[in-house]
This record gives sequence, structure tokens and C-alpha cells, in this order.
Amino acid sequence: MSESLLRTVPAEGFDVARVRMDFPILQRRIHDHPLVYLDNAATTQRPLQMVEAMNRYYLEYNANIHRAIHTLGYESTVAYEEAHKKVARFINARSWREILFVRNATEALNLVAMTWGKANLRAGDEVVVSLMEHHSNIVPWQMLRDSLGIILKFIPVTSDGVLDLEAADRLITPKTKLVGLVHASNVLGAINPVSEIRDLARRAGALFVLDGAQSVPHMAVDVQALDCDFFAASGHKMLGPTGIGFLYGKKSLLQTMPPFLTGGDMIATVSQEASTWNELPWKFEAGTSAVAEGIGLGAAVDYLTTLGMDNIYQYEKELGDYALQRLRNVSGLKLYGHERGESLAVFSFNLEGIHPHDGANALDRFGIAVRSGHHCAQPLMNRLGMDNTLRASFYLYNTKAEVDLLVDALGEIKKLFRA
Amino acid sequence: MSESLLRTVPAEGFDVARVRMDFPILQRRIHDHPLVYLDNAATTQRPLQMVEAMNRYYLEYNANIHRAIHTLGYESTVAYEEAHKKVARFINARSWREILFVRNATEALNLVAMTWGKANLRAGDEVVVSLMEHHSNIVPWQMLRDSLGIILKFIPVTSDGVLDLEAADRLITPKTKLVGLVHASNVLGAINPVSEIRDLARRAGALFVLDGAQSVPHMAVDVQALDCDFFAASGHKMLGPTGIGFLYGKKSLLQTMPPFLTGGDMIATVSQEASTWNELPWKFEAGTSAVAEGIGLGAAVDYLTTLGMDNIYQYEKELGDYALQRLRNVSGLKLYGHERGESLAVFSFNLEGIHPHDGANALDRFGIAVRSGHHCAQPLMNRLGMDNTLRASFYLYNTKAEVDLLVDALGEIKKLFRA
Amino acid sequence: MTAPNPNDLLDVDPLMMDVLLDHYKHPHNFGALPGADIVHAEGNPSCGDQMEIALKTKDGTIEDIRFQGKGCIISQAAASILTDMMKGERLDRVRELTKDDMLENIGIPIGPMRLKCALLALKVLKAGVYGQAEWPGEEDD
Amino acid sequence: MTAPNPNDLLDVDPLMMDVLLDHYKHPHNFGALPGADIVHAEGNPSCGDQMEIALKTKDGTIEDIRFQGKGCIISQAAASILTDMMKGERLDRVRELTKDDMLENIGIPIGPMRLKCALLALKVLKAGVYGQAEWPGEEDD
Ligand SMILES: Cc1ncc(COP(=O)(O)O)c(C=O)c1O
Ligand SMILES: Cc1ncc(COP(=O)(O)O)c(C=O)c1O
Ligand code: FES
Ligand code: FES
Repeated sequence: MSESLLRTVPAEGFDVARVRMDFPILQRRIHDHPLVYLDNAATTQRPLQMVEAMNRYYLEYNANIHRAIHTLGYESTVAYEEAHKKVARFINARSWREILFVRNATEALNLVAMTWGKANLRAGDEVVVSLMEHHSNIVPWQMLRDSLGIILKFIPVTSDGVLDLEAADRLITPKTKLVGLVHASNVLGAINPVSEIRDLARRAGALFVLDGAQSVPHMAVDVQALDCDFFAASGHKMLGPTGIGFLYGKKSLLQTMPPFLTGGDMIATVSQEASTWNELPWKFEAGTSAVAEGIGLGAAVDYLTTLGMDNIYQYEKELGDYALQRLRNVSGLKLYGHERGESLAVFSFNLEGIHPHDGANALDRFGIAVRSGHHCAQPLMNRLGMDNTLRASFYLYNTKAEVDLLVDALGEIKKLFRA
Repeated sequence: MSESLLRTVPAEGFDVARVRMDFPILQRRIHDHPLVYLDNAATTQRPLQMVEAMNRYYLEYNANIHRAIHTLGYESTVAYEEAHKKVARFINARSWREILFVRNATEALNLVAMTWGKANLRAGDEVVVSLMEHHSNIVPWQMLRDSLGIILKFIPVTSDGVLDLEAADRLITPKTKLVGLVHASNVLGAINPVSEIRDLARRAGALFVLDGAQSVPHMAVDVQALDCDFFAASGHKMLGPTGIGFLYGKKSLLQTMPPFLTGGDMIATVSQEASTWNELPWKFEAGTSAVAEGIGLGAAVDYLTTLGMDNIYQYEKELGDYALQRLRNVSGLKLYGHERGESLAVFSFNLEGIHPHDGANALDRFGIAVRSGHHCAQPLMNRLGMDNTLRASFYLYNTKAEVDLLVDALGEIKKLFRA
Repeated sequence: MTAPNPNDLLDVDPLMMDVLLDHYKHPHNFGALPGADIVHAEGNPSCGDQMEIALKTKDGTIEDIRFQGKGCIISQAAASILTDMMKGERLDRVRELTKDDMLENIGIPIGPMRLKCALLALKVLKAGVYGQAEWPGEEDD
Repeated sequence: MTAPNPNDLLDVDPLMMDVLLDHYKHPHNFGALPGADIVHAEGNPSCGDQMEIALKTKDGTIEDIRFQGKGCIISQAAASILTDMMKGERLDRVRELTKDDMLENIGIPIGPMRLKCALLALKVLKAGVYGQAEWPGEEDD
């Protein structure tokens, strides 16, 4: 835990070499090659500053929060509340009490379905999501369909990989009680037209839920400007720890919703007969909170804020443009999406004659970490006519040199498979 | 991250001075006094070995698990599965697939109520828990009472703080579908007569759920010998990270239960129409798992195993006996429990004329961290005729000298409050 | 990493401690108030302590005010002080009273862990008189 | 901290790679089996690939066996090899076949990340013939 680990990142500009020094794992060699980590849409790497923030909690002021009066309890309570405030500032929430810490984006979306959904949806009510959703914004609604008899509809995706807005206009009707949308696709990188869909939801009087798991790590997010009712995200996709994510919800909604999990810390009183609930956000954080993880997420947000989300977006945009151009020139490579509209540096593709799992397995031999599979978006995959793809997803520490290494390795692999 | 941090604990005997070296926080000074940390029933401190295990994951082989084929994904998947195996061995589960990682004991108990409970309980069915339960084993059943119309009954507690077994015998009937019991009380330290209650549950054909949040950190647990159907615990109370806990469940039950949260990683297939579930334990771990925390929990289990749970129990027993004798001699101190049966070194007490929060606040001035409040067990508190208490709870790094410091400080505080 | 814990009864000036202890052991305006026209009780979520405040008003003025309930030295002293302050005041003043007013009148430094103790009486009063839902100082949280 | 990842297609002996590629591009016993008396399909949960195996049996002997479905080089080669192995064998042998038998016959080192690829065919066969629910080797997990 030397002092050197605690140095801060430069306040201005974007110096990728400097950034990479904060991520020691990037120095690893895999099968005698330097690690090229391109699996960032699955989970990102972690800067020392984040890890150190958690270490300090564990080794210097660890205690259970809330009801403790002693000094360690005071210090950890303040730090944990401050983490909520950092996230609130990061996405421009009106109040830190609108930030609920959960395990991950999946739990955030389940929370919406299992609390607001159960309390407000009736048989015949309609929930509309897009066909581009991650499973975490599909299956919880299917569960409600099966238990409550709601109707689940999907906004179609065109063959070039964007939302069919005309169909959305027809699908979202006064029967629609909630519209769920992935802010940026984890398969295609597509940044969806939020305001168009939100306006359709508003016209119908429906709630509007954004799955920001892929957007908030890469671009500035302002929940008041987006005017969503809920916004879900995962810490591990934005330099933060595993085991933590957040759900933003408008205070007026959170106040009237029933609780989610129940037990300690989320109650005001418990008797044999009945219980009453604690104030926000604690009403939704049952049991001992993920204190270290909350503090770690706060540190990750600090890191991103110091670099500046607009700088990060610009850097990744340039990197993504370069990768797009190079990938498009690989023969036998079929790329999905990236034809219309804005996209993040997330590239799903297939190599003719090579199963994606074999491709990923072989790329690992060159030190290159990409993901293969259905990316938890099977309905989208089916729509685009594939079962699985390779996916290379970039983040702020990746470089153009790494794009080149990827493209070179793809050439080698084609030889190996005689493809 | 120097090598010295990685040294292991001695394999035999119990050397508390050596143990304390693994917990750097114990060197802290609070208001010019050495920290005396006696809030272990709320959360324990963390050994370097545990923190280092998580650091290694984050800084050396961090990746998302499951579907990744690359080397980092392989390493983290193996480590995360191995953590399940460590916990399984620690509590002698038949299979590591019977270990579900959750956020904390609260989530574990909610999981039982919201999956097994919702699928199997009908209006009029009875759930019996004890009046000694933590809120986390009460409120989830109250929620089912309100939504399903089940009947919730409480096994009474005698005025000297033990379960009323005769009443239990009358309360647990063929109408009883589930019996929930706290293995060791977080207020009184009482270790409950598991086999008696379990036999009553079995006679009635009811499931038997143990809340082991307070027991498993302090004593050897064998779920096959206990013959419980579910066993819930929290990592942060057993030297592990925040944000992780586990639920043990018998495989035959887990297999037939509906899933809990839904989304990525817990599914086998998802289409617009329907979804199918993944194998155990992943069916119950929706979304990206708390990978670092699972690995940290495994390291905590390693630490405890190396010291030996029987050694730990013996050491704490001796320490508890000493504390009991000294606390009993403090005039004006009313101690709850510890009159009959076996107990852990957890002491709830009040000082005449001093509100517990004031007492805890003043103890902090002497560097002593205790908890004050209702300890998330309001029904028990009411039964014993108090609203809140001070609670000093010990763990493996505490010493007799710390007991003396506590007792001395109690004397000072009485003077301050003219009590 | 954070400001030191200011919430420390033993750092309190011994004279101040005597004042507080006196309020604690002999609270002013303690007990039931027969014929009250406003009676309201609430709990402190961080400890479970309950406090009731009762008022008798006439023409918008607080003629009498009493509190009851168990609590710590800080909450009891605060209630004792607040009820003294409000007796004979116009009811409108309840709206104007802020968190800072209350803390000033208690006269010892209050840290975040005891803040609700210090504000419980004011919270109950505001909730009883005009239904304020948030804790004083958290209106714009 | 853990054993190195053995699951590495490029470490495979080039000759072995040729064998696998041949199975992949020209799988044996591939396609539908009209008149089959056992037909069973299952997916590999770690990738979503589906495989179907069909058998024609007579007097407890496997007269013909075929598979279909998309998959990786390992799953396709394994199915190609397994169906070759089982053709003409007694149906009882399906029960006896172990995970290790299958891995040996594939002939390249298989790491945990590709294990289900290697065992998918055997899993489908066992599930189809006698309803085994667990993956081979996980019966006592
Ligand atoms: C007996 C008992 N059960 C359950 C819990 C809940 O644990 P957690 O807050 O980690 O969910 C606790 C912790 O206070 C406890 O003492
Ligand atoms: C768009 C999107 N939504 C939700 C999730 C779920 O995130 P988590 O697995 O952290 O719950 C992911 C992660 O894969 C994602 O990409
Ligand atoms: S401790 Fe309950 S009001 Fe202060
Ligand atoms: S990748 Fe699907 S079976 Fe191998």
C-alpha cells in the first residue's frame, strides 16, 4: 500500500500512457504476448486508485454502517453515504437519496419489476422493451408476464441493427405502462435514440426505464436531461468493484414503491405483527450493505470524473473509428451494426468458417481477450440471424496498437483454420 | 502488495498475538487510545490475507466469469468456482453446487421466502420462527403473510433468554410448512438447541431453515449433521468481504425451486416467448457475480480453516467466560441471557440510568467500539423488556486485556453520567 | 479521509455536560398534556426511540407544550430545550425553525451519528404541526 | 494461483489440428436419421449451441446413429468421433461411457472452458438413451 499507488490522474487532456500505468494488469503477458484486453463490455479492468480505496476501508476504518456510534462506524457511514453522493453527482440526479446501491444492473432491473411492477401492473397491462435488450431487461418482465398476466412486446430491430422507430410508435399505446430500453447495446455498440422512445413513453403515460450498463462507463449521462424514471448500471463495467451497481429512481416513485428485499437496516420498526420502512435509499438496501464496494464505486467515479467523461468519449470515439476501418478490411469478417447512427467502440463479428468460441480460444493464444457467445442478448442475435459472435469491446486504456494486434491475429487464425 | 502480506497463519495452536498481526486496523488509535474493537457481531475486521486475495484478482487476473474463453476469464472462473468449493467443504455440504453466493444473510433468507416460499406456501399454511430471530428472518415471512395469507407464528423466549421448547412442541404442527431458527442469537449469544427444533420440524414434515450468520464465524458447522434444508450466512461476519454471503440449500430443493432474480448468466436460453434456467448454482446467481467478493470469502474460509474452527471456538469460549465474570461484577450493569445453555461471547447489557447510545458514544472516547441499539431484533428486545442495549461482541483477535479495558471504561462512564 | 468524529460526549465542556445531564434527569415540560389539540409521536429510525409531543394552542399561539418518551441524553435535552423555547410562541414559528437553530440551542457539537437524536424533537413537532415528512435539514437532500 | 489454461487450440499438434478440422468440415454421421427410435436434442449452456442425436436400435444394439446442429470444432469433432465409436455397439455401453473416455478419444487437452464443448455429444446421448440429467463427470459434484 505504498504512497505511489495513491497518485491521482491528470486533470486535463487524455494521456493514455499515463492512464495505463494505473492498471497494472495491462502489464501481464499471456502465452508470451502482451495482454490485449478487449472484453470491456463484459467487465472492465480496475485502476489502483479504486482498489486502494477499498483497501483503506478494510484495513483502516472498516465497520458496519448505520447504527454504529463508534469512530469506525462514523467513518464508514460517512464514506458510504458520500459514495451515493458521488454517483448522484456523476449522473446529475437531483438527490443522493435517489441512488440505490444494488449488486449489479441485473438486480437493479429486477428491483423495478419486482417492486414497482408488482405493485402497479395488472393483467392485460403492456410492457414494451426493445429487441436489443440484454436478458436482464427481458427475463424479469417475462416473469411478470407469467405471474401477473401482463403483455410483453418488443420494439423490432432493423436488419442493419437499429431500432425500428415506426414500429415503436405503433407498439407504444395507452395500454403501455412501462417502456424499457437499453441505452447502448452491448452487442452492437449502438447508442439508442433515447429521447424519441422516451417521448413515445410519455405520450402513452408510461414509465421509462433506461438500462445504462453500457452507456454510463463511456459517455456523460444526465438523468434529468434524459428524463428517465429509472436508470440501471453496474460498477464492474465502469472501473468499479464487482458486487455493486446502482439504480437511479425518481424520488416520488421510490417513496411510494413497496420495498424489495426485507430484513435489517431497511426497516424503521418490526413487531410480531407488522413492520415499517426506513427512509430512502436505505429502504431498498436490506441487510448489511456492500460497504467496501460502494466506496470502491465512488472511487471509480472519481477516477472517471477526473479524466472527464467527454475526454473519454472523444478518445474512445477516435479509437473506435480506427478499429471500424481496420475490421472492415478483414476479408471474411462479417460485422454487425455500425451502419447507421452513433455507436460505442463495441464490435460484434464473425469470421467465415470459424466458430466464435474457437476464434476466441485461438485469439487468446496471441494474448488477445475477446468474448464469444450470445452476449446475453439471444433475441437480438436471432433477429440478426446468428447464434453467437466474437466481440471486441474497447475502453479508455486501449490503443490503436492494440487494434493492429487484433487485426494481425485474426489473419493468423484464419490460416490456422484454413478459413 | 509486498510479499510479507502474504504469509500464512500457523497451522496449529492459537497464537492471538500472531493473529493480531494479520489485522493492521487493530493498531489504530482512537481518541488517543488503542482501538478495542468489540462490534464483531455487526461486522468483523479483515485479515491481510483476505484483502490480498481480492487485490490479486483485481490487479492480476480480473475478468468476467462463465462465458469467457480467454486466459483471464479462465483464471477467474476457476477461482470463483473454487471459492464455492471452499465454502462447501467448510460447512461440509455434499456438493459445491449447493452453495449459492448472495449479498448477505438477509438476501439468503429472502431468497428462500421468495422462491421456495412463493412456490410452495398457500393461504393458511404456517411458518414458525423464533422470537429470537434477527429481522432478516422475520420480515420476509411477514411479507409472505401479507401477500399469500400464510400464518406466521413465533416460538416464545423465556425471561432468562432461551427458547421455550415446550411451546415450540405445541406450535409446530402438521400445518407448519417451514421452521426458521437463528442458530446463535446476535443479541444474547445463545446457541440454540438445533436438533430439538429440527426434530419438531421433521415430525411436522416442515422444512428447516437455519440462520447461521452468527454461528458459522465462531464454531464448526456441519450442515449434514445439522440436517437443515437451508443455511444462511454473511461473509462480512466471518473475516470476508462485504457484499457477499451464502445460502446452502439441499440440491433436491434447489433443483425444483423457481429462480430468484433473473437475467444474464442464470439462463440457459432466452427467446421472446420464454426462458430456461442454467444449472446449479448459477441458476440463482443472476447477472455478473460478485467475483472478487466470492474469492475473498474463499480466502477468509482458508484463514479460518488454517486456524481451526475448534481452536477458535475454544479460545473465544475462554475469553467469553472471562468477560462474563468481569461484566457480572460491574454494579448497575444488567446483562441479558448467559444464564442457561451454551453461548457465544456476545454480551448485551445496560447501565442503569445511561441510554445505550450515550454509553456507546462515551465508550468510543476510550477507543472502545461497541454497538448500541435494537440489534435488528426488536421482537426479542420487547420480550425482554428493553428497547435497546449496549452490545460487546468478541472475536478471535480480542484479548482478556481488552475485556479489562472495557470494564475500566464502563466505570469511568458511570462517573461521567453520575450513574 | 473524512472529518474527525465530532460526536463525542466526553469532549463536551464539563459545565455543558452538567446542563445536559440536568435536562436528562429532570426534563422540562415532560409528561402528558390533557386537552392538547395536537398530539404527534414518531420514532428515531437509527435507535428506535419514540417521542411524543403535545400542544395546546389558542389563536395561533402555543399555550402549552409537553413531550414524553424514552431517549438518550441528547434527544431528551433537545426536547426539554425546544419545548421551553416554543412555549408561548406563535405556531407559525415551528415552520421557521431550522436544523441549525436546534443545534445551536443544544450547545454541544453534534456529529452525524447523533444528528437524529438532536433533531428528533423538532422533527416530531414539525410533523405534528404541519405534516413535514423529511427530517429537518433533509428537505432538499 | 491456478493451473495454466490448457485449453489452447494453438498448442495443439498440427497433425491433431488437421484431424479435428477434418471432422469439423466433414463430420461423420451428420444429418437427420429417418426412422430413428430415439431422438434427443440439448444445448450447451455456455454458448447456446444445440445438438441433436438420433439412434436406430434393434435388440439393444445401435444400428445407426447420427447427429446434427451447429457448434465449434471441438463439439463437432467430439460428436463425429462419438457416433463413429457407438455405431454397432450395444446400447448398454452408453451408460458405461465416462467423461474420461470421451476426452481420451478427442485426443487434445481440454480445459474447463471448453469441457462442455467436448462433452456435449455424450451428454445428449446419455440424456436421450437413459435420461441422465447431469453432465458427464458432474454426477457427484
Ligand atoms: C443472526 C443474524 N442473522 C442475520 C443477520 C443479517 O446479516 P446481514 O446484515 O449481513 O444480511 C445478522 C446480522 O446482523 C444476524 O446477526
Ligand atoms: C446492456 C447491459 N445490460 C445489463 C447488463 C447486466 O449487467 P450485470 O451482469 O452486471 O448485471 C449488461 C452486462 O452484460 C449489459 O451489457
Ligand atoms: S439514541 Fe434514540 S434518540 Fe438518541
Ligand atoms: S462453443 Fe458451443 S459447443 Fe463448443
